[in-house]
Amino acid sequence: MLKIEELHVSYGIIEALHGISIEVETSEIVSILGSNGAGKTTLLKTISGILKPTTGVITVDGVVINSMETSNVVKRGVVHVPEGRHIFPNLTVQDNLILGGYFGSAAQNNENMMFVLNTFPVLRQRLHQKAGMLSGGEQQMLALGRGLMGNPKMLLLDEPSLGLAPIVTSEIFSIVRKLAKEHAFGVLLVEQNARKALEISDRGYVLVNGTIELSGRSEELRENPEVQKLYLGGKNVDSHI
Amino acid sequence: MWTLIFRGLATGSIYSLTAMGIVLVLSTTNVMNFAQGDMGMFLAFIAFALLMRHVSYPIAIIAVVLIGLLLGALLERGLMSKVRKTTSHLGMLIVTLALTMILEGLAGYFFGTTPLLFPPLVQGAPLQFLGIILDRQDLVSLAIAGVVVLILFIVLYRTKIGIASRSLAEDEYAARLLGIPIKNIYIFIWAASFGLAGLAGIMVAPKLSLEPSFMIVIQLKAFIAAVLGGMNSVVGAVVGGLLLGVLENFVAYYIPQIKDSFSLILVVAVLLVLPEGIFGKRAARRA
Amino acid sequence: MKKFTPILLLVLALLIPVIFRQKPSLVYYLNLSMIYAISAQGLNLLMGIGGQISLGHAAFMAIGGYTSAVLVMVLHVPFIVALIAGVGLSCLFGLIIGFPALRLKGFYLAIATLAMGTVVTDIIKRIAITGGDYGLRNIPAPRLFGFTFGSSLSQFYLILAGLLLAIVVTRNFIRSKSGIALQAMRDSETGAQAVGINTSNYKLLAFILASAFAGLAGVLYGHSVSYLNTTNFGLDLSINLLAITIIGGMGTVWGVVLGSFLWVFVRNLMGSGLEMLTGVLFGVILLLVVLFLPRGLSEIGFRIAGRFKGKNESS
Amino acid sequence: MMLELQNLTVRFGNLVAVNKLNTSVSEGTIHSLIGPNGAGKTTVFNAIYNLVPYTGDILFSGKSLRGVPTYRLSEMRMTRTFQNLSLFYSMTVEYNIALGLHTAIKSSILSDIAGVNVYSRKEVKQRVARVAELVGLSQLLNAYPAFLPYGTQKLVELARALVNDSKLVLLDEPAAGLNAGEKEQFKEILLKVKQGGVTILLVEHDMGVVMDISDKITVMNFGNRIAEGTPQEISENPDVIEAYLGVN
Repeated sequence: MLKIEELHVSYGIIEALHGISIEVETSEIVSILGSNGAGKTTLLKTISGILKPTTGVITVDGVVINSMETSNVVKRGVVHVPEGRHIFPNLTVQDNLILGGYFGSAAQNNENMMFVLNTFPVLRQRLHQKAGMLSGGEQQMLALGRGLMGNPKMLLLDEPSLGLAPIVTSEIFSIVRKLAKEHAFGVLLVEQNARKALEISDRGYVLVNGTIELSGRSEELRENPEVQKLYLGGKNVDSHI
Repeated sequence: MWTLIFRGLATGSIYSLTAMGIVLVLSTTNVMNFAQGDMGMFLAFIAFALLMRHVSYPIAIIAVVLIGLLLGALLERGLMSKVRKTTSHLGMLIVTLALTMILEGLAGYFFGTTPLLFPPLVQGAPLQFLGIILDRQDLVSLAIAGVVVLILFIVLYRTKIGIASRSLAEDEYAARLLGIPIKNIYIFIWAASFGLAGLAGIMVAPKLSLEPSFMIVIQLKAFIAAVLGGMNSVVGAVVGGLLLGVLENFVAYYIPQIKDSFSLILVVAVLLVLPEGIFGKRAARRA
Repeated sequence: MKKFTPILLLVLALLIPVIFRQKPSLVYYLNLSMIYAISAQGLNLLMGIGGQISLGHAAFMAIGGYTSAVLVMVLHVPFIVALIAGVGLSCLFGLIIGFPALRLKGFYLAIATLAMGTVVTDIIKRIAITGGDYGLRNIPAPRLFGFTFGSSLSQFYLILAGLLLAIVVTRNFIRSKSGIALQAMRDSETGAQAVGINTSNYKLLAFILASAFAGLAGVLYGHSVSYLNTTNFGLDLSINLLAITIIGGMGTVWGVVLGSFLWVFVRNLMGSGLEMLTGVLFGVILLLVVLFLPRGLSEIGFRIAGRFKGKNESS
Repeated sequence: MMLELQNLTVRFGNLVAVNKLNTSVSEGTIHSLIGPNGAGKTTVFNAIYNLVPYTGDILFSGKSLRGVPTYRLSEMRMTRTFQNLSLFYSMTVEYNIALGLHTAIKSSILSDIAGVNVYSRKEVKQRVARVAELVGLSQLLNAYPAFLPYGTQKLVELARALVNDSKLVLLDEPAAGLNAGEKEQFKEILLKVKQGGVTILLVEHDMGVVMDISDKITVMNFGNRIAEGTPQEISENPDVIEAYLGVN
């Protein structure tokens, strides 16, 4: 469904991604692991059209999207929930959600709104409060809910566990998993919390300095000593590059 | 006493209209528009030209607002969108200063610098109501300002494009990620603020005389109103404008010696002591 | 060759009034240009080097001009004393107006300086001794060491000396420890603090220096034009000084001089009825410069000079 | 002790960004502060630099830093680098480094107006050359930092922090954005700097770098110190493993 081939992305003269190929199928959750500065966020920004690749192709259901404006990428059903949530703090929860469905018809948005509020009942109680007043976990739910308002076929999640207590992270992850399976959309999950990410995802890629270093089924990756090293920093992690 | 307050509100409503335009643009596009007043001045001259050709008042107002919307859209597409990409905040401020030079120059070239008498919106003796003296002109301008504020609020808080404008003010990156067509929103914002400027120009022109620099004072007062209101909220701008109008009237009445400098000293004090403005709120930022 | 360029320019400058002595109005405009160049040089230090903005710069010219004029006319102090007092008072107000700059940035600083500048001219207007709305007339010509600079021609040399002083000080200051510290702050305030630069002190210094130049320009203006009115030192002039600095090229010493000449001459030599279009023309040039020439018109000069140099070397 | 944090607490509204943190940095060591994003590491730096209000105390060479303005620290021989570079892009590498000596050179307003360029003095040039050699920038002194690779720019910032014979250097994510080769180089440089008697407090995400060069590591999560010890001890600590890998 989402297919990325040989993607190169540069900031000015510095290349951040050196030829990356990734696929995500419908109903599949795929995690991207890697340390800070490995290029994970760059990858997501490129998919959502914020950055333009130097070379490479990104397709969604066979349609090339890498030269599209972000608004057209969103219309194609690719929704990016950014790192740090980026909710609109001085807008109400309801207004935040409305903006998630900017392109939808009124009927469709009402339906989606019901769905989001049923999925995250906390948001219903706080519908008319300013989003900035929500707790970290609630804000993450709002960010997710806002993403869901856009009828995603493909959800790009950047660090959803950032700054959240483990129990809240678990709750959010289980909701994501359930949604992906029940509503048949793909999820590309970028996470520092490697173990958690590998628990809910089907497959994973390990990104090191802009290159895919390892990939495979999540169970395999979890057992892989390289992955352990990457996250607790054994000697010479970088030396084999 | 009540007369003072009423007059203050009438003057304040004009400050509010101009301040709203400034805040709308600043909070969404990060441009501090020093040309807001002069945009109104330019449109007031156009209104004057129309009225001289015996166009009726209501039609002239509508025409000017429409021209304002169009000019605003053109300004955004033709200039501001390009400036945004290439220059710093300082650069953008200078661009708006350049705009004031151009607008004042054009107005001066076409209409001359001799002050012109702008026909009043309504004629007739002031009304008396419960001992308050109500100037007809003031009443009309308050009413128009009230209607405009109401419309703007409905748009900003109840329509998608309005909510999207406010979201742009908070987090442009997030708005882009949601696929909101930012280009159109910018056009909407500049059009709206140019339209507001036109209305303010028409309200002010009958009170002062029409000349290329007649809106400078209002522009300054609008800045002060915006600062009082905290610079980031349109509500703050409205309240700030009204408050400033009333305060000024009281100061002019009781301590006339300092009436010219009062608001200027007030703004410096507010900037230094309460940089968030009197009603401003610190944005409820994520932890 | 390069070493002699300034000397060549200086000789040329000294000869100009002699060449144009048949046209006193031209010399008068040259004088005005130089006065605005001195003032704009201060803004250049403040904005181009210090990265601060001021929309009240013209007010300091008023402070310098009025102080000196009143001292000479009312208290009959010698011109040189009045000159020093004018510049000194201007510096003092520069210090005062500099304080908001410690807490305010960008647009907010612009509004604060705009407001303070307006208050200053407002106060000057309210003091009876300054002639209020009518302004001060018949300000005596500068008198130094027994010589009266009565004609535009003699004033030319006095103002030229002032301009040279401003240029030399600006050039020197840019290379000095303080100047470099200011440039560092402009590039990165956090970085500057990390290396131990007391950013508050340097910001104040920038404001004081800028006001000193404006004060000097104001003194020279008052005594050479012989008429002062606060309406000439309002927001309008502040914006125009800003435009001069940016059009000429912020951070470059000669660009500002170029900008001033351009402004004064275009404004005064455009035919009657077209004066208003000067504003339009300047506004458009300003827009073009901001969009395409970040170093101002002097950038064109640099490019030509660069090409010239390149040719010389290759031949 | 070079630096001591005593019950350091930083609050932003209701959020406790740093909670009663106690730790001390011994002279001549490389001490790392690690933890997941949002753990409060950079906030600790900001507290030391008096950029955020805090309770508790921070002692530098036994002296409390409470109320000491940011710009004074350089004079006291403490400097820092930034997560986002804070270089002076209008100046050459040489001047960027030389400005680290701002507090060491004296000038007066008169010498300023006379145009004395203090940074062209022989002594300054020598000190800049010495530190440039240490970090490997000798060939690039006349370059402008904007045209250098990111990793090299980070070295310029490091050189600027070192040039004034700092006793303590705070490095905020120095390895972020560096490629593998640059990281190796960076580790070597930091070890050389340490041999020169400079104490280093390091906030870093890259575990490879942290584990290889640290003498002591303090691990933070949600503002709390969850572990402290040698790299060996840390990598075996179950709390740390949970914070990083999220083991249930």
